[in-house]
Amino acid sequence: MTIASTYEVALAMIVLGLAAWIITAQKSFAAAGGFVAYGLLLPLVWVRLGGIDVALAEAAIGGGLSGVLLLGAAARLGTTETAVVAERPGVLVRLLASVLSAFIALSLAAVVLLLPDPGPTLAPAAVENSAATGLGNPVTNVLMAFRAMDTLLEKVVLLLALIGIWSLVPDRFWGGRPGMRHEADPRGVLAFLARLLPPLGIVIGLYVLWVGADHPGGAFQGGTILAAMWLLVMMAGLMDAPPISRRWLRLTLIAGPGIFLVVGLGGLWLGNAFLAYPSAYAKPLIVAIELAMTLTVAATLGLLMAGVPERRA
Amino acid sequence: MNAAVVFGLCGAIAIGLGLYGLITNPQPLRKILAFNLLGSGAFLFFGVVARRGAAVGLGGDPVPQALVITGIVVAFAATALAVALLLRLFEMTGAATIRADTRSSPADDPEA
Amino acid sequence: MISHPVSISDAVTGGSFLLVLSIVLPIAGALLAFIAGGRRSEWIVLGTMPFGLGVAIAIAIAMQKSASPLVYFLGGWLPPLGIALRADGPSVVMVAITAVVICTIGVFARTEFCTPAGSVEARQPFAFWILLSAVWAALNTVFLGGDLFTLYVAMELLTFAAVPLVCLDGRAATLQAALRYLLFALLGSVLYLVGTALLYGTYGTLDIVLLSHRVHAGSATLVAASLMTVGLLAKTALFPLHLWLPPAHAGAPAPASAVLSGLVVKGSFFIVVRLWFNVMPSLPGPTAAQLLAGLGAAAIIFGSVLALRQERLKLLIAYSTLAQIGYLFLMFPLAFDLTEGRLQSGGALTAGILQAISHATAKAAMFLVAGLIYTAVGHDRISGLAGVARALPLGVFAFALGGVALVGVPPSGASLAKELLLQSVAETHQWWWAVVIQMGGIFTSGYLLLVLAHALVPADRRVAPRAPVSRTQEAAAFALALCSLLLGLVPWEPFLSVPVGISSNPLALGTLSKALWPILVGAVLAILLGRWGGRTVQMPLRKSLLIVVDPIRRRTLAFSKIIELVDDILQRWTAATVSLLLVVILLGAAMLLG
Amino acid sequence: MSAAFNIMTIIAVSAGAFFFFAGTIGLLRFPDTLTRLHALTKADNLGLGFVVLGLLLQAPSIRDGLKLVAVWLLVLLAGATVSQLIARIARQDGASG
Repeated sequence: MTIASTYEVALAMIVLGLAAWIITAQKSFAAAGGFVAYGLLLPLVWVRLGGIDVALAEAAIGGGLSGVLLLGAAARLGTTETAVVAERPGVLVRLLASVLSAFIALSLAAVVLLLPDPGPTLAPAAVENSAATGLGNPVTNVLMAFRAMDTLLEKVVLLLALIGIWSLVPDRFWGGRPGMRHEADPRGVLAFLARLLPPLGIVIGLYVLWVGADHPGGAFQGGTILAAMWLLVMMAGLMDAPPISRRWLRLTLIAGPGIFLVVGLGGLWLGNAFLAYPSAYAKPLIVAIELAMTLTVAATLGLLMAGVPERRA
Repeated sequence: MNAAVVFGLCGAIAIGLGLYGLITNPQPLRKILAFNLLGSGAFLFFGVVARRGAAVGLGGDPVPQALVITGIVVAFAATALAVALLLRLFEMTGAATIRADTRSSPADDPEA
Repeated sequence: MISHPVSISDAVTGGSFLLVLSIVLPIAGALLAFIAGGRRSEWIVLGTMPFGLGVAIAIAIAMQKSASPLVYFLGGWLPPLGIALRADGPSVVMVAITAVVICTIGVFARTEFCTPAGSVEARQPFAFWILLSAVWAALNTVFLGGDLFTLYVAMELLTFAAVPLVCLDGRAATLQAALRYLLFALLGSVLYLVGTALLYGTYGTLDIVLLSHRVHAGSATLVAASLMTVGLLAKTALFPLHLWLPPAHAGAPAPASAVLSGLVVKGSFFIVVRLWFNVMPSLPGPTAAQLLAGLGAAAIIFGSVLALRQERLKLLIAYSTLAQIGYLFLMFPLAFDLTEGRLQSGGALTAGILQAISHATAKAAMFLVAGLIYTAVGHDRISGLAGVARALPLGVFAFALGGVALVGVPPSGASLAKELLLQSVAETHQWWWAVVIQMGGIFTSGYLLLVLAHALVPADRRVAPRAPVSRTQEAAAFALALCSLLLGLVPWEPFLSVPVGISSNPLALGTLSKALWPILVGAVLAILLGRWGGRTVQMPLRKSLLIVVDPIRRRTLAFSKIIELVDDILQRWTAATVSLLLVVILLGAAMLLG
Repeated sequence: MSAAFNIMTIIAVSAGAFFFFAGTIGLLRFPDTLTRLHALTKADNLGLGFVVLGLLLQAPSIRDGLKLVAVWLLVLLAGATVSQLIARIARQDGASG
C-alpha cells in the first residue's frame, strides 16, 4: 500500500466513523457536531478525487452552512428529545432495517466497484469546447455554458426554498424581519470580529468568484463567503436582518436567475439559441451573470439561515 | 486500491448508514441529518465516476463534478426548508415528531 | 461525442423554441411576481397564464405539423455535453393538459387567494401565486427535459413548490403533513440521484435518447433502474409508499389540493414512464412490469376501500387519488411485448397517459368542489352534506361529472383508456388485469355514489350557505370536469398511438351499457362499505334493503377493518421506509429474473 | 537547495502535526472547558503556524506565500474570537450553576 492509499483509507475510516456517530449518537446536538466535522473532512476526500471545485462547495455548504443550521436546530429542539425517544422502533424492526440497509449498501458497493475503469468521460469534449466561452475552469464551463439550464433551475430552487420558508410565517409577521434580533455587546469580541473580518471576507469572496473563471472557485463558493460575512455582522448585532418586504432585497434575491434568464433570452434573440452566448462576449457575459449570482446566492443563503420571519418590520 | 475504489466503498457505506438512520431514528432532525449523509454518499458516487473519467490532464471529468455542485446546492436548500418546517412545528406544538395519529384527519373542521 | 455550438438551423427545428418558452414563461412569471409583491403578484401570474396556454397549444400544433418530436438544444450544445429539450406525443399532451388545469385553478383561486383590501401584501396569496407558477415551470421541465439530471433538478423544483402549498394555512397538522411529505420525497430523490450517478458512470451520458441507444443489461444499470424507479414511486405515492399523501392532499387549501393531486404526482409518474418506455424499454422485463402493476392493483384496493370508509370528503378524495395512481401503473405489463422482450409505446401507453390526464382534470375539479362545499357549509363531513346540492347545484353537478368521467363512462378520457387497456389485455392474454381494471371502475363509482347519495338528499331545513359561493368558482370546477368527460372525443392520433377499432362511436348504446354495469356494482359496494348515518337511513327503500344486505355488510366491514389496520401500519414512517427498501430489492430481483 | 528546503518542510510540518496531536489529546483528556480550550487554541495556533511555515518553503510564488500567511492569520483571528466566546459562556454557566 502506498502512502497515498494509506492516507485515503485512513481518511475514509475517519469519515465513516463520523458518519456512524451522526447516526448513533444519543444527543442530536452531538450528532450535528459530528456532522460539522464530517462536512469538514469531506472536502479532503474531494481533493483526493480531483474535484477541487466540489471540495470548496462542500466545505462551504456541507461543513459550514448546513452544519450551523443543524447545530442551531439541535440546540433549540433539545427539550423534545426524550419525548420522541419513545417512538423508537423495536429491536426486530431495527434489525430488519439494518439488514436491508446493509444489503443495499453492499450491492451499491459491488456495483460501484464494477463500474468501467477508466470510465466514460466528457472531459475531452469539455476541454475542446472551452474556446467557445474563453474560460479556463472546465467545471465553470459546464455550469455556465454546457449545462446552464441546470444552474438556472438550481437558482430557482434556492429561491423557492426561501419562499417556502417565508410561507411559514405567522400572518401578523408577514413582511417582517427574519430570525431573532441578536443583542451582542457592541464592544465585545464578536462585534470586534464582525468589524474586522467582513472587509477582508468580501475581498476573498469576490476573489473566489473572479478566479472561478479559470481556477477552482466560482459564484456559489464566493457567494457563500459573502453570506457568512453578512451572517457574522447580523449575529454580532451590528446590523439587523432586513424586512422581507424590502424591494431592494427582493431585487437582489432574483438578480442572479433574472440576469441569467435575460442573457439566455438574448441568446435566443441574437440568433444562436437560448442560453447561448455570442462568442465575442461570452466571457464578460458569464462574469456578469456570475457576479449577479454571487450577490443573489449571498442574500439567499443568508436569509435561508436566518429562518422564518418572527418580528415586525 | 486507488482513490476511486476507497471512496466508492466509503460512499456506499455512507448511503447504508444514512438509510438506516432515516428509517430508525424517530427524531425529524436526525432524519434530516441522515438525509444529508445519504446525499453525501450519492455525491461521492459522482466523485468516483468523475475520477474514473479523468482525462486530458484534468483531475476528473468536469461534468459529474458540476452535477455534484448543483446537487449540493439543492440538498442545502432542502435542509434549510426541512429545518424551518421542523422549527415552526416545534414552535406551534412544543413537540418535534412526524408521527401522526392517522385516523385523526389533518383538516379537522373547526366546528367539530 | 464531440459537440460544437451548432447553427440555428440545427438547434431549432420548426417552432421548437416554444419548448424553451413554455419553461421560461412561468419562471419569469414567478420571478416578476416575487419582486412586484402584493396584488401585482397575482396579476402577473394570471397575466402569464393565457400566454402559457397559448404556448402549450402552439407546441401541439407545431408537433402536429412537423409530425416528429420537437427538439431544442439549449445553448446550441448537443448532448452528451449539452442538454436537449424534447417534446414527443405524451409530453405534448401532458404540457397541454397541465396548462389547462393550471389556468382553470388560477381562475378558481382568484377568490380564495386575493390580497385583502387594505393590506399591501398578504402571506398566503403571495406564496400561492408564486408557487403555482413554479409548479407549472417545474412540470413543463419534467415533461420536456431530455436529460435525467435536469429532470432531477426539475423534480426538486416541483417538490419545493408543492411542500409549502400543503401547509399554506399554517396549522400544526398541515405543517406536520408537509414535513412528512418533504422528508419522504427527499429520500426518493436521493435514490434517484444515486441511480443517475451509476448510469453516468456506465454510459457517460444522461441524455435520454443517447442512453436508450447505449443501455444494456448490466448489474449497475439494473441497480440504477430499480433505485430510480422506487425513488420516483415514493414521490408518486404508489402503494405501499403513500404515507405522506392522504394528510398532505387532504389538508391543503382546495386549489392547492387540486394542484397537488391533479398535477404534482403526475410529474414523477411521467419520469417513471420516460425511464421505462424511453430510456430502457427492453431492460425491466415482464416480471418487473407485473410487480409494478401488482402494486398498482393493491393501491386500487386499499385506496378505494379506505376512500369508502372516510368520514370527510377531502380525505375521501385524497384516498381515491391513491387508488387512481395505482390505476396508472396497470399499463406496464400490458405494454410489454413478450415476443420482442420490450415495452412498446402502443395502445397501453396511450391508455396510461389518457388516464393520467383524465385524472388530472377530474380530480382537480373534485377537490375544487370540495373546497366550495367547505366554504358553503363550513365543514366537509360526508354525513352532513344533505342539502348541499341545492346550495351548490353546479358544483355538485361538476363533482358528479368528474366522478362519472373517472368511472369510465363514455365519452370520457378514462373510458377510452379503459377500452385501450382491455384491448391490450385481450391481445396479451393477461385476463387478470381485466378484473383489476373493472374493479377500479366499480370502486370509483362506489365512492362517487356514496358522496352523491348524501349530497343529493334534501336537508330538513334550507341550508343557508355560511359564505356566498362564487359562480365563477363553480364554473371553473365544472369546466375541468367537463374537460375530463370530453377527453375521449379528442383526436389523439398525432400525439398518442390509438389502435384502430377503438370506440369509433363512443355514444353508441352498446358502449354506454358496458359502462353502466360497474356503476350498479359500485352502488352495492357503497351501500356495503359506506358510513351511513343520519337521515339517509330513514328512507324506507334502503331500510328494507339493509335487512337483506346486513350479513354481507358485516363481512365486508370486517374485510375493510383489516385494510384499515394495514394502512395504519403503512402510514408509520418506519413501516413505509422499510417497505420502500423491500420494493427496491424486489424490483431489482424481478429485473434480474427478466 | 531544494533538498534542504524539503527537509526543513518535513521538520516543520511534523512539528505542526505534533502540536495538533498534543492539542487534541488535551481536548479529550483535560477536565473542564477552560483548560480544554487552552490546550486546543495554544496547540492549534502553534501547530498551524509550523505547518504554514513548512509550506511557505514550498510556495511556488510570493503570491502563494502571502495567501498561506493570510490563511494562518485568519485562522488565528477566528480561533481567538471563538475561544473567547466559548470561554465567556463557560464562565457564565459556571457562575450560574
